Amino acid sequence: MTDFLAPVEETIAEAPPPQRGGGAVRYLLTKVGGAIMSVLMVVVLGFFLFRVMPGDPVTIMTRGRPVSGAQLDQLRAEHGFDQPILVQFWNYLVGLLHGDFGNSYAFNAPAGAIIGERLGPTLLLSGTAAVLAAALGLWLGAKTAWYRNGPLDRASTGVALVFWSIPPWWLGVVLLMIAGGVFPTGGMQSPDSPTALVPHALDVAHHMVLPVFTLVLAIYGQYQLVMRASLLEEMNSDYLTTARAKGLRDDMVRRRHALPNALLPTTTLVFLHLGMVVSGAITVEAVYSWPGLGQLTAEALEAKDLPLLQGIFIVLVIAVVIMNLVADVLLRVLDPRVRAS
Amino acid sequence: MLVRRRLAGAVSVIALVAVTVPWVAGAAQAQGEKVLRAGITQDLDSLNPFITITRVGTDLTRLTYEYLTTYDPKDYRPVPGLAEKWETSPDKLTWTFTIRSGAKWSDGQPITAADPAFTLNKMMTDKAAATANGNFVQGWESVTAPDDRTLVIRTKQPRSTMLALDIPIVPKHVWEKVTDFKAEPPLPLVGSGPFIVQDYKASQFIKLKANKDYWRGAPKIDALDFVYYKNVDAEVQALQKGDIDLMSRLVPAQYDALKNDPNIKLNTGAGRRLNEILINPGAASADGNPIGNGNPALKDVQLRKAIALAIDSRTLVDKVWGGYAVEAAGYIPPGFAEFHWPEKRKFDPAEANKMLDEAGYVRGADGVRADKTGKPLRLRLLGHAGTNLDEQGSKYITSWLKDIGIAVEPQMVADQKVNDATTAGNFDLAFSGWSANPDPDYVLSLQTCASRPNADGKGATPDSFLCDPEYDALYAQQLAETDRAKRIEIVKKMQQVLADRASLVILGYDNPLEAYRADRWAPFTTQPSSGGVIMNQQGYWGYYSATPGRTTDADAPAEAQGGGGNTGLVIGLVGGGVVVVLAGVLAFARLRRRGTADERE
Amino acid sequence: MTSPVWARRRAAAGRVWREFAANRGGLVGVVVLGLFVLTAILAPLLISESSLDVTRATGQRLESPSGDFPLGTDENGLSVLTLTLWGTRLSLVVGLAAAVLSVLIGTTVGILAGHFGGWLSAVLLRFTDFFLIMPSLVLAIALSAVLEGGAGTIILAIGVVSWPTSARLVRAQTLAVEARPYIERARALGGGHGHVIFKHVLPSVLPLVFVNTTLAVGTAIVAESTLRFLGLGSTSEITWGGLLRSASSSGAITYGAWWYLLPPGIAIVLLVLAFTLVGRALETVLNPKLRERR
Amino acid sequence: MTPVLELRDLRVTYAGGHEAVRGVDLTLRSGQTLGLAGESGCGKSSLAMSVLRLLPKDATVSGEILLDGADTRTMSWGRLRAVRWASASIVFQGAMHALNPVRRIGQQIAEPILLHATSPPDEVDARVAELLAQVELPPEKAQAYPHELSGGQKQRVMIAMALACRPRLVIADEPTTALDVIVQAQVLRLLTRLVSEHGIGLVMISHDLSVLGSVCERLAVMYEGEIVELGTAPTVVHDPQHAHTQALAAAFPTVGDPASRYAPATTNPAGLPPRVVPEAGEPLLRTESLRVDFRDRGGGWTHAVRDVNLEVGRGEIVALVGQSGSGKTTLARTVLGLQQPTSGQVLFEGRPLPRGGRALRDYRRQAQLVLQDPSSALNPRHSVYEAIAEGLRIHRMPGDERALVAAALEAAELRPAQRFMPVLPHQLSGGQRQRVVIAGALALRPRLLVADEPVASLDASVRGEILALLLRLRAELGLAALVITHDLGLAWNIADRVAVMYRGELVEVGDVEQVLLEPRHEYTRSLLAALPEVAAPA
Repeated sequence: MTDFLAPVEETIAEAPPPQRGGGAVRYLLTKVGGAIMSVLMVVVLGFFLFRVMPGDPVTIMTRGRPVSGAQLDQLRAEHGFDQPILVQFWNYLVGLLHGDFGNSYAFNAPAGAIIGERLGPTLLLSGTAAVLAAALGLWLGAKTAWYRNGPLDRASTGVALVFWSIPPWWLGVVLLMIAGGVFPTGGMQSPDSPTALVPHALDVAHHMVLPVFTLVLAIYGQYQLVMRASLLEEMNSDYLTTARAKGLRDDMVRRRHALPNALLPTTTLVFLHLGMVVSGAITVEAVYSWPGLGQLTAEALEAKDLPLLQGIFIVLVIAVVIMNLVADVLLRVLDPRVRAS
Repeated sequence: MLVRRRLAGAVSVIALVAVTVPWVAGAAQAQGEKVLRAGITQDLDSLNPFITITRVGTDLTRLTYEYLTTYDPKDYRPVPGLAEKWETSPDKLTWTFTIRSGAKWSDGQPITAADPAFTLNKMMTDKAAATANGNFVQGWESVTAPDDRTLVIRTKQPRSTMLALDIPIVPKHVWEKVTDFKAEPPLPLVGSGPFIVQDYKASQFIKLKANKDYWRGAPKIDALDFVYYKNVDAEVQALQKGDIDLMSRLVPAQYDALKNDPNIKLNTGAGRRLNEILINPGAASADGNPIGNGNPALKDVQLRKAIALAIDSRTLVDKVWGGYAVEAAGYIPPGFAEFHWPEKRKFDPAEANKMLDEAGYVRGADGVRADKTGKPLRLRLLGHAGTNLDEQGSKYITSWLKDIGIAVEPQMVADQKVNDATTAGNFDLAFSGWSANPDPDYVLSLQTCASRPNADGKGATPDSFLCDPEYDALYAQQLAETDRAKRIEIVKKMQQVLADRASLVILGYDNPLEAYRADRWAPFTTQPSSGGVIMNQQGYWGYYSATPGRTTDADAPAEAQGGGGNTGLVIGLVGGGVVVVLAGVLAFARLRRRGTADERE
Repeated sequence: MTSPVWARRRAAAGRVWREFAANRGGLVGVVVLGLFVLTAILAPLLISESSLDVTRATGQRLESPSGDFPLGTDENGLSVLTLTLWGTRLSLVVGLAAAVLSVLIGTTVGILAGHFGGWLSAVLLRFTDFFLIMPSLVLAIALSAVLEGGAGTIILAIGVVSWPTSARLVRAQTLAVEARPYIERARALGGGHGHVIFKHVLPSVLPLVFVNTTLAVGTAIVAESTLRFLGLGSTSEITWGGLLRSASSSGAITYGAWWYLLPPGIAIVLLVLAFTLVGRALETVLNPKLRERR
Repeated sequence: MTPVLELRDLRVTYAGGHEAVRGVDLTLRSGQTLGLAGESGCGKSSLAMSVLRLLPKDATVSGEILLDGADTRTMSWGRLRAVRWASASIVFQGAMHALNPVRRIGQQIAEPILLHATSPPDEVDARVAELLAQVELPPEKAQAYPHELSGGQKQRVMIAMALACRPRLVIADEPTTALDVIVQAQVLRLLTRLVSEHGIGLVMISHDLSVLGSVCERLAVMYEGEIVELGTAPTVVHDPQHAHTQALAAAFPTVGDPASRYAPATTNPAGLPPRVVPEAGEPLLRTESLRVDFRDRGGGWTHAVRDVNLEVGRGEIVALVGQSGSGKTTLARTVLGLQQPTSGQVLFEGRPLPRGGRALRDYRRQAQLVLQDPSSALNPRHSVYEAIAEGLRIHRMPGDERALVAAALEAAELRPAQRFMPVLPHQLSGGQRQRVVIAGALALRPRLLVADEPVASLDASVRGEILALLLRLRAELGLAALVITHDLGLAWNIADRVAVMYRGELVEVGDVEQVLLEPRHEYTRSLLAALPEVAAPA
């Protein structure tokens, strides 16, 4: 009889014992596989989508220049436009496999190199803005949820909603109008920026003030609202009652129990969003002449610079995909429940 | 608490940076270097003089490389550059240039006739080297340098453009080692012009250093920086703040707003860009086959002329360009006064109506005339979405043409779509425009039969699809005419013919609007001397003339405009709002905290 | 049969309204929204065509506010107030149409992916994920370059680009509903896919869809203004985004013409805020999980 | 000696004016155990939470709550925090949610120890291990996260945590609800042992009188916020005085008591139907070597149902018993065609079950499902009328829809039918909802009802009514039923035959009397042994 009493819990436990090692690898492989698939689809879509766009790249390339028909034909042959589209696609794929995005039409350089050059400033701008916005948003979100429906909540949530409703570029333009006299209005550094590290960093920081401020205001609201919602969700949880019953102080209950749980979905969202911030900064980069990918995208679209457009498209998607992966892995590291499933 | 402290830390770091940095940045400038900083908006495609075709790129090659001849700052006449003098053989096929002696490359090597001979021969033999300026050497027989000071060019036909060769001459000793003429050259460049490109950061800045050995004499400043601004308003603010010294491409409202700034000197000149409406006269490919879907009624020159008569350039100049443009006349813009045909285009809707009545276009019940096949005259008007002239101008044109019984449907589409449609002849009316050069050859060639595309609508840059024997004959004549005065006469005649064929309607010529820091710089040399520009010249005169000092501005318009001054109001409004909101939040937070600090669950 | 059902529906609507009205933010949102809709409807009565025609403009370029022009004039001498009021029409239409299009696609994909498992769901999910990671702005710009210019294109571009979020939301809700025992009961009663989807899933997803649409309108209006700023669409269409673009391209910033730059922007913020407030209030009313919390 | 806990005229009122607790007086001395019984909503949880002032903000508490003589109601927050857990701790209902999902078990147990400094910091780990050992868990479990534990293990952790600061009082709020019979027995045994070993005062709350009776010395029965009966456990269970206590006591029959055989507790005037002997002959439903396998997330296979041969005769009620995870719900779903078998087949009236299409739909008219939780088995947006008409519409049943719905409601004893038709599910009580579900099934005039735990989520007093209804329907309509349950008392109440399922297999099938009174399989015996027992009155 005891035969059945003792082992029964172990054998028919509701939660099967987690398999740690194998599960993690499989999980990661699935995620990476999905990501690779998405990138492949983007490669295909990017190639054909931009080719459907109007405009003959060769005429755009030579617009306003005295060129003869023969010259145009030669350019066309040089860029391979005279070949069937599938051949062009094949060549493009072969190039990509060798890490070659092709040569930009508008800039006399490999598309990959140009994108690489612009990636740094974009990461600097959107990274700084995202970190600041996340810090501000999470902090305010936690505050407002804890004191929900209080005056702080009402005021701060209201402000967040207002900023969330503002088109970022308009905010940028208005800020430019207000504070353009105090801070640099464009670029990432002065042309005579000091070469020593610290003064140079200060110069760059000075140039970053307005664009970062704009981006932070544009995105922190969302973080705040999500953090508030997820903390409110956690605050209904029974384990908080347990924690209070144990005699924990209010702020300890919040810090030790409610916040870590509420942070899980929010952190994931922040990372998921981070990939988007890069492409979302296009307009802010345009307002503040920031030499980043966003501006490059606008220029490439204008010039119908196919290799550049395809390259940017892939890079932006890879940025999002990587951030998604990071978010997945992070959630797995932070949340033991995800680890088990 | 911890989070709050950290946040406070971040805020104070930002504040610190914001406060300290202006001095840090200022320190660099205070080292005594005299630098002219010019704002630019267009990106640079390449620093390779054989490749670059953008405005910025060609400006840089003009600054870095002296050409054989250049254009006079006063009136665009060809004047000596590397070539100090030249002569033509009686058959006008052989040109002999004498190369200046004593001029040196920026690396100290002497400049000899071997350099232009190398450059020009390279362009005739290497396809890559012909990318940007290959059209200049087309139809040439040979280029030789019999000695260090003599350059001989033989052409197959007489050419009137031999003194307008916009070809950067590169140092042979540097470029003869180059195998790939498409590659970017290493920095700093080796050049012969007044400023040499030293450093370049895409979309950020281009730095040039003054060439102390420049043969005309060293520039009066040490360096010239071009700084990128994608946003012109940000650029204007940078000018007002003193981050840059010089800028162009202002829009009228900005120009007006700057009138109030005592530190800023404004400059405008006669337009060098022609803006037109193309009227599809029955587009055809180069071999004469009709292409496109233009309205066949427009083949009637009377109808086209009536349309031209119904468009009021004066109003467009006043309303769309805010007065900063020149009223429509000849095809060559007034900025190039020599070739400009100054007879103003007429605006006379009554006359247009009369012409149409006489030509048999009968008005229908809805006021729209019928064409000769009885169909109502409905025309598409293609414009560039987002371009102010096209967007606003189309509204005026629609209403003017309505007055003469023609229904117009404006279609504003992406630039590239306009290009595609106009190249393939798929339009009735379309906005178009060209920036002209001191030598009118290129813009004139756009209206010849030869500029029409091949059968599939590709392979050329057609403009209005005019194919007129008289015009083409005149075109060939001016190309072969080396006597400048005679050539001018022919070009003016051609403009008359163009006006008469009415395959295009000139709308006007927008003026370049520029501004610079009057408190730091003496007046710049403009090209042409009266009503000319500082930036975007056909030459380097503006930058070369930069002299630190002060522009005493006796004739500065002192009238207070409605603009500028309101910035304060905005700052007050918006800033005030922000402060109130922040204060409110803080106050609430404090109140709340004090009230519930202890007994809180 | 019908009368008690209708009575019940009326009662339910009344309950929703009472709970909604208890939310002050939502109430403010509804009032603001109402004002905007009223403006949009009445605009043709208040404003004559000619006051929008640049060829008949009476003012000077960028006149500051005065008695004739309470909010000054634009670069063509037209009244900014008139333009802003008139812009309500198209801005509202573009926002609504784009949001409806986006939510429509999203709901269809979401329900299909949630209800049917297997390969259909896998394919739809991959498709959704794919669209989710696309740089939407770049995609929208490319799309609007391919299609004809104009508001229709912008609606299409926003709608086609922004549906994946609602698809995921609807799918999650569909899965939640399908996990309920009453679905099992419906299937045990003999109900097929159509029965389960239309009698059970769709009705319980609809409130969410409604809330989502309300919130999506705000996003769509902001997206519209961004596309306009990047030069898409025609300036002959008067929308707030278009006005802001004209303002920034005509040098209003340097001119200090706040009367041109601020009103359309503030209108966007107010309208988006109104939609957001209404959406959030509806969410608390229609989503029982949130209702308990507040 | 001061009592550990003394309640004097305790009242709890919620913001809406609802009085959850209305003047309760209780005294508990050190080492005493008290059971607090009552149905949902009787105020027993509010009472428990009020002791440590853990009620939501909108609750007002009056009276005195003396914990070791000090009134927690008037303590400062600081003093209260010191008292919490150190003097009195709580074992919460639903250990699943009462543990923080992202912190390790060990940390959560150690937290109050560190906070109240009841053990020196360097001995905390040892203390945690000791506590785990006390609840019969290996010390490695300190590294585990809550989701890695089974329900019973989590409840053990909760108990270990409750003992962490050596409190003088433990309040256990439904500590075994949602646990299986066998696990419940284990946890109860553990609790009883620890309380007596450490001399702790215990207040245990449950809706199940027999559970309380098996652990506690005294029982208090709560009804509508008041204590209606208080006495020693055997007296209250075996000789209840108050009507409500009687209903509670009757709801959980003693297996083997002939008085409750075919006689669930009911106050329905219709009374109990006469006994019916099921028809012999070809069974209505038969499964042949039925197997159902599922693929795990890990890639392996779970054999939910293995080689099951089960018969349900015409008009017969068969109880399928087993603990959760034994595969009984999967079996039910397969019988209804909601789940495809891996191998074997289901025969209805001798014909294999159709796999899809019209034929399956027609089959589903004949076999109907009644689910465990009636509140979620009804679409909250559909009125009673719509819920019942749903099946009629799917099968396009001939006849007047309204009349058919009315008839089904009458059959499920929802009278008058007209009054219930426009009502929405949430306006009904749990029992009424279950009747609506049954009515919805009856409307299609089925031959077989498959009822999955039909009364598990219902209050004790309603339980008997629903079971009586099933018996009456069998008698009046000849309806056969397959009732899935973990509750042996239910089988004793209504079933003709019982089938015991263990790990996907039927280990014992036979007549109720035979299986429950003379179990042959060891598993059946352990199930019976796990039933809580209350000592006979002295």
